[in-house]
Amino acid sequence: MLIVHCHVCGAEGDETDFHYGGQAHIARPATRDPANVSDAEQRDYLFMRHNAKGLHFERWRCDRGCGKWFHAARDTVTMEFKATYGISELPPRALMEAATGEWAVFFKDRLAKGSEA
Amino acid sequence: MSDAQFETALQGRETPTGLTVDIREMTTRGMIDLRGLADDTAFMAAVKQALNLDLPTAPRTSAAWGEIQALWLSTDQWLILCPRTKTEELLTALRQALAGIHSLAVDVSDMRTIIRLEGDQARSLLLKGSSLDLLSADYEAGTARRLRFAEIAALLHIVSTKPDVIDLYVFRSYADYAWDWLIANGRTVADVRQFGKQAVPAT
Amino acid sequence: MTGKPYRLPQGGRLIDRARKVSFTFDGQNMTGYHGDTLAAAVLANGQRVFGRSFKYHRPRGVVGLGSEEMNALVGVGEGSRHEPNLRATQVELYDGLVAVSQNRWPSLKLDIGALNSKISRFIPGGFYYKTFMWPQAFWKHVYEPMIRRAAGLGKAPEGRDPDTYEHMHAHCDVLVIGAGIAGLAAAEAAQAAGARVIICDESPRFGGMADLSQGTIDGEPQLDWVASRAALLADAENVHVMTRTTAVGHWHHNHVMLFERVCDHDPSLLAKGTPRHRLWKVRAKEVILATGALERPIAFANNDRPGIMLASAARSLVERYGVSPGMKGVVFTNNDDAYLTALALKRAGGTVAAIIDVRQGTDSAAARDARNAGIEIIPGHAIAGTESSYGGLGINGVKIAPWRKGQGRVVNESRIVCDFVAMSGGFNPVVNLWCHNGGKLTFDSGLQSYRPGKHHDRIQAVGAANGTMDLAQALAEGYAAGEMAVKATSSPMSRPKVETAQQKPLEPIWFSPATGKYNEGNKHFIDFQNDVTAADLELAQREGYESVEHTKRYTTFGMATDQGKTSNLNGLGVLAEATGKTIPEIGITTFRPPYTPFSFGAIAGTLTKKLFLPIRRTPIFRWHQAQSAHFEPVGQWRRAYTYPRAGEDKHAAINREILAVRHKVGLLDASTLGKIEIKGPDAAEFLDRVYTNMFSTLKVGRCRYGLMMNELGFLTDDGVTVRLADDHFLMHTTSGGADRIAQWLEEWLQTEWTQYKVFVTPVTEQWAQFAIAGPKAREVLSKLGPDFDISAEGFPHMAMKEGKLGQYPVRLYRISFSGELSYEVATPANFGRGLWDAILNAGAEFGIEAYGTEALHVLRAEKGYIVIGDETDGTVTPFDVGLDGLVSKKKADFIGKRSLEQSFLRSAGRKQLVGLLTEDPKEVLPDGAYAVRSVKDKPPMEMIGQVTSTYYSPTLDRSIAMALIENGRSRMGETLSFPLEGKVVKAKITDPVFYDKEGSRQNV
Amino acid sequence: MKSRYSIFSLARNAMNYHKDWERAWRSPTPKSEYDAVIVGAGGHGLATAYYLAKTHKLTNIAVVEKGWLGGGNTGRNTTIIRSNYLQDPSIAIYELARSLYEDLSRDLNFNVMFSPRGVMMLCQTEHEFRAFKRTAHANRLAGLDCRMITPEEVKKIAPIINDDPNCRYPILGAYYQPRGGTGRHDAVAWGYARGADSLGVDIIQNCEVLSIRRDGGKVAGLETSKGFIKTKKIGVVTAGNISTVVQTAGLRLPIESLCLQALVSEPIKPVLDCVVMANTVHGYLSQSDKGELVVGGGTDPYNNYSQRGSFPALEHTVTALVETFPIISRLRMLRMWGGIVDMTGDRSPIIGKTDIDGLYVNCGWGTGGFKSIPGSGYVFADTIFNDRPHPIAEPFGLNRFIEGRLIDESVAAAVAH
Repeated sequence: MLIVHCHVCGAEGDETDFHYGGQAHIARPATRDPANVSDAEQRDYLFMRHNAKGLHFERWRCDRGCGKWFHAARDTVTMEFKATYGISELPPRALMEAATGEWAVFFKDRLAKGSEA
Repeated sequence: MSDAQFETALQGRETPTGLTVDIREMTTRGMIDLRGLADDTAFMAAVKQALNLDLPTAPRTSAAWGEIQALWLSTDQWLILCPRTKTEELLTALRQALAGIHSLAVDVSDMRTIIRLEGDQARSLLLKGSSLDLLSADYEAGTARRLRFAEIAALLHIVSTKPDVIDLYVFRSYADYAWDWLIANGRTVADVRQFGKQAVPAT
Repeated sequence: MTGKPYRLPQGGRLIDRARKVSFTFDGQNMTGYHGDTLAAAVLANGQRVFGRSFKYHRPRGVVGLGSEEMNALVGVGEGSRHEPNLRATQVELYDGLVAVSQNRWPSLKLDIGALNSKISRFIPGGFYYKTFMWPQAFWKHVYEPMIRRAAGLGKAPEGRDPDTYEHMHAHCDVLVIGAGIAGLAAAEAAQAAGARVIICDESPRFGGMADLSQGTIDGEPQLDWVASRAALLADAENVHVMTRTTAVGHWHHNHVMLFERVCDHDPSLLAKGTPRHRLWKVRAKEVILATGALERPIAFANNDRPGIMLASAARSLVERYGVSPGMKGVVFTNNDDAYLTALALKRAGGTVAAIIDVRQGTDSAAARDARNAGIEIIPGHAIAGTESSYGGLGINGVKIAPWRKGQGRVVNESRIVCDFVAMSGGFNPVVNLWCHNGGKLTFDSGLQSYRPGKHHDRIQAVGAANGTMDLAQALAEGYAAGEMAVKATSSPMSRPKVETAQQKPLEPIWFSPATGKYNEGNKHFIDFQNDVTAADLELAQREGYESVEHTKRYTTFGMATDQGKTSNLNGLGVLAEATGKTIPEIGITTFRPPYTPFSFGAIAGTLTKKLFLPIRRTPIFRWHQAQSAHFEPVGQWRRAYTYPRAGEDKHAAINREILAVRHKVGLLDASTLGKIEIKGPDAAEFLDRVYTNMFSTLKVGRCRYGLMMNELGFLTDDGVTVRLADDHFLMHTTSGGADRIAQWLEEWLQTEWTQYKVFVTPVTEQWAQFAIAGPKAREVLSKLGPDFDISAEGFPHMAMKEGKLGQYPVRLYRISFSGELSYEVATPANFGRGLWDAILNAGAEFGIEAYGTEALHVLRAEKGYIVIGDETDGTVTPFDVGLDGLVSKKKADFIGKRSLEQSFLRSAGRKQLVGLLTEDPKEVLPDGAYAVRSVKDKPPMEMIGQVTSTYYSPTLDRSIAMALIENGRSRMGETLSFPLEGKVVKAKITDPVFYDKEGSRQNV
Repeated sequence: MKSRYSIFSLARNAMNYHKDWERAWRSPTPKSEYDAVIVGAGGHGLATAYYLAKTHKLTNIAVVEKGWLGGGNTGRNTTIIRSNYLQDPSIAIYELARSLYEDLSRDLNFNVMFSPRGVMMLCQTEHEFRAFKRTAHANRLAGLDCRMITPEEVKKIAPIINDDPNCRYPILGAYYQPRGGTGRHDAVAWGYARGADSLGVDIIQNCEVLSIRRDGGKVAGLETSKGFIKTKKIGVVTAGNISTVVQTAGLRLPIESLCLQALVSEPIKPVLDCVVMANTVHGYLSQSDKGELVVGGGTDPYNNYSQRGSFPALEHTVTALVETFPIISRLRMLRMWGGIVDMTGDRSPIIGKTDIDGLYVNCGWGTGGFKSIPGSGYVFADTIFNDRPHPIAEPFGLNRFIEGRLIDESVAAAVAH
């Protein structure tokens, strides 16, 4: 049983006090430009997931606490949480740099720009 | 037509005996669910004007002014407690004060059932169904937090300590379940005290 | 079969000879003493055989000391309190205990299954993969039932469990697992620093092996030091001490389960209602493993016979229980520790024929002590085999031969007469918990065993568990770990002074050959319980099952109830020798929880029977119960399904309820409907995003039915939403969707449309809500005394008002799910029952009747209204159910809109919602029946759609059904065939609205 | 061809104390080039190789495996075999697999202990009852031998079941597939391995794929820990770790890896002679030939490559089973473990071609992997050999995620009202 730390209210508790929300940083194409979403973009949004072995970026909700969503960086092999961060934020720079595989590709541009999630 | 008939969730349930703690249903409390933004000064000021108290902004804390209390539920949500008879009046005052301010105040007096646990063993009993570190210093008088309790969602409010008086809020539909759970787990034969002086183990 | 009594005239530290205890073993009355284990007491009564082995049914006796015991498994208790497969070495004796041996028929002495032993040559490891294949049907009907009957150890208990179990959560700074010397030192250091400490031990006592070991602490026997630490810890405010408590598993983030056996040693506690077992769910900031080490058996020919046991177990029998393992024994060892057993036996007046030590030379301190005690030492030798007595029920001698590492067989052997063997092949640190959550191991050549290496959790191992066998070092390690765990900043505690003897290094022995080719007829057991021999392991290697995991699974070595505690390393040693590899090169199988088996009852705790899962009750629940309603579960809710009256079956009741609504008036408890308050300047725009249809155009005080999809474009929920004010809405959801939809709305607001100023507050349970439906509904309401206008003009269809009905505060919605004139009335939940009764009273003169969910469903089906979850199943779009009109074409975006453009969701040939009328109006199609393109003599037949709802309509006095049929809407009037078992039902496709197509009845 | 296993060969070998048994499979060093390479020597991979060799006579092929064969989910499941699914494509592939299982021991000359002792899926709510009735109609018309049974029949087949009509979830009936059952999971991998090996397939264990080498739009071979292997056809069948493997070829898959846990009790004498699945409360129970009760439940919710689950998921399952089978409260849990399951967006597998020529994937079996092994291997071999999807594999192609042509078996669980 994981111990999860809520980024918003600071509550710490068992994973069962939280709700796992899947991969982080998935942009919804229809929000940006509903009239011009390609089939491939929609498929990627609905189904394609970074399935990182190791450092992974994901969403959690403080289910039995403040009810707020937040982001977390977790190792999917050791289960260690490396950081939590706001639901509208990018991870700490050091973690973006430490990311591998698809996540490294994903963060490459963002590291260059330092832009918002 | 005669007065409206009032029936709480646990009305008519047996009073349990042989428990390590006293439990009873609290039926005279009114509750208002209040939403607003803690960093909206207009909102905080309006609430202060209506309730005469500063809403607590530190997580899991509560504040009280006279018979009105405010429990922190989230960064933008509080549970206001008051005598049930004053709920409507208070709600009207709140809504008036909050007119034009982004907020939502709803009477939720009947949504939850409150079970009060009293006695030294209250925390031990709750620990049979909650993974919170209830014996730590974090859980002092005034602490309020939501939790997963047994198989249900609940809200815990530590009213006072030594001896412990703890209010457990559960959604009304789960009241019977929570009551049954407390009876099953609170039996004196299942009394467990964590830490403190204990019998010396055999060697 | 009871032989000579083995109880020594004196001695036995743990037994109270003044307190005799009566018990039975396989029906024989026996006596023991308070403080005995079942193993000790049965042996004291002269009974050596405890059970039969798993495969060959060989007679087996006690081998071990505690939870590592693999042979002496017994069933304890009777009937519903029978518990199989308990280790006799762990069962504490109590008056009236009933124990039975296992895996034998008809009796322990005469066991038919032992025939397997006679044919053992033909059934080596993995033999069943090579046979039993012909004829095919024989596997199921002949071979497998035979195998199943033979396998399986003990018998299951009967009936329901009369006892209770419970859980307890605990948090601590330091959890110390094991209360031997190292564990106690760690706990003392941590408690001295003020940390919250939990220390637990599997046995009923603290001290571990302190009473069986040599060396002193501060000049006193180790046990005195243990007693003083136990007292100190028990007295400390910041320490929780537990005995009879096994740490069964270590999970992510130092989550540790402790299994406490509360009543097993004293069942009289059960009668008082004490929980039998308690599961502690401990969250520790630091874990310190002080779990000690387990002794290894040695693989020599027929090393499984009763009377052959671990040296530490033999020592324990003598010193703790005053029981001799036999009349005359030999000690067989590769290390110094077993010498203590010889000395203990000698001290107790027993006869030690010899110490057989595989090591050369007799120059050690241990050897000197033995010689001084008059015990013969035979160095450089090993046991090559045993001589059985009583047909394998015991031994009457051992054969010994000079030991030379790596020799294939022995030629010259001599014989020593004895009736028991105390063996020691060295010690394995108990690293199970270290590995449960991914800790790495490192091989220690001194120990010839694995000990803890790296771990990503905050966990340390100390003492023997860490491979530290020296007393002084173990103690020092314990203190240091305790201090490190709490990051004690003050100067370290003063360490007690320890005196121990110097130990001579052990010499590994994994396999002791016999005369002749070792595997020709002789069995060198590695895994005693699963009857896996050294020959089996080598066979697996020869056949290509080279990975240690393959060997394990092919031979089942390490897979018995002891999970390889005593066999694992010996197996690796044998494999290493057989393949010429090192033990680390062989690899190691994964340790999984639990450390030792623990009860399912403890895992369930109090969550059984009515506490298993909560039942949600509406404010009217007790009334429904009083009416003997049939209930149906909807999520966790229990809803009234129908209310049969005396002499009425369910169908008659449902029909009566439906007709009451159609012709008079009915009352439904709809309190379970989800209710969510949504408020804020962007509330209307938000709802436009959430629903497929438009809500920003809804007028204040009016209701609108809305449809929701998920992002895949499939329907997930529906309901009526009311506009309470310009910026304020009240959304109704399905009962099952209430919590899910509220969370979902929050998610969109928090994570996607963060710019929206909207608050969402679920209020489902604040309200009791009822439908009052039927032509007389308005008259009933009127009688209740509304303080507002309820006339047809003043309160039209899809309007909403707040006010009072008599003394009851209400929200009243004029909405209909039955097609009749209908209202839904909501009142605060605590007034619910009062208002319910008031409505029934007021409606009595109009013939009001309560109706349940089934009547509700028939009523809506007559009107062709869909139910999410019946007409939809997570693959159905709004177009499929003909609700195109509710999918806005004006809105640029709403949830699911884009997915509706996916080719398959727009493709021709999708299933569409239609009505069905069977040719025979009395014939009700079954739920879920499929229509086929053409009927064939036998399957397969091509299916073109399925029934989603099907009822007998009392209103129309005929059956009706709704179905999703391929291109259904373009096939109106077509007759479809539904092949059922034994017949084909034909039905005509129609419009799904069966009753009052114009909708005139609800608009009166 | 290897010498055959039989009661006679067993007796013959016993005479020489089993010294002369042949290896079940060789331990070859990889050749520099193969006609096709299968990545992953689990049940699916080995079955694919076996059918490529046996049915399509393609024998210059290899199976590469980073660990030991059968060491992934093939050896970590609850061994249930059934085909009573709802959707047509699922019925087709699982029934193909089940029917191949029936004759698999003789086909492979290796006893995989397929035991058609029956699988019953309990109906514990009205909604579940209706949903299974629909499945029953669909399965009957598809030609499956399945039926609804009454609570009395349930009790007769599984006498230890809690038949208290007043319990939390009373048994309303069950959906029963008499020809479903269990198999010996390891034996399936070993049997296919031995079968493939004897047809000439190289099974190369302890050989990790480091990357898939591409030559433009085609595959060129595999970089492995044992060197480069040239090949024009690669079938990736690696369950939990598939994302990592195909990513090296620049391919993304709609897959997430989760932990699915299972456990066994201590062995007891026979008490249950069928497989019972209780979907409402998430617990599956059967009894192995050794006497252990084998228990499965749901997955832990979050991505997990550790093969170690959390306690609550199991606690939930065990609690449900204690309620459903009251005798087990006094039995003990012997061992629990986790496997990494690869879950797709619709919880159905992916079998087929990819955008890269010569790269084929077979994955996403989630919790349905073991029961599908023979069918999956059969159609995947056909797909690879013919470079086009086998008709049964076709609905499981990757394009379904673009078209919205999902195969969602969880639909029966959609609850509302």
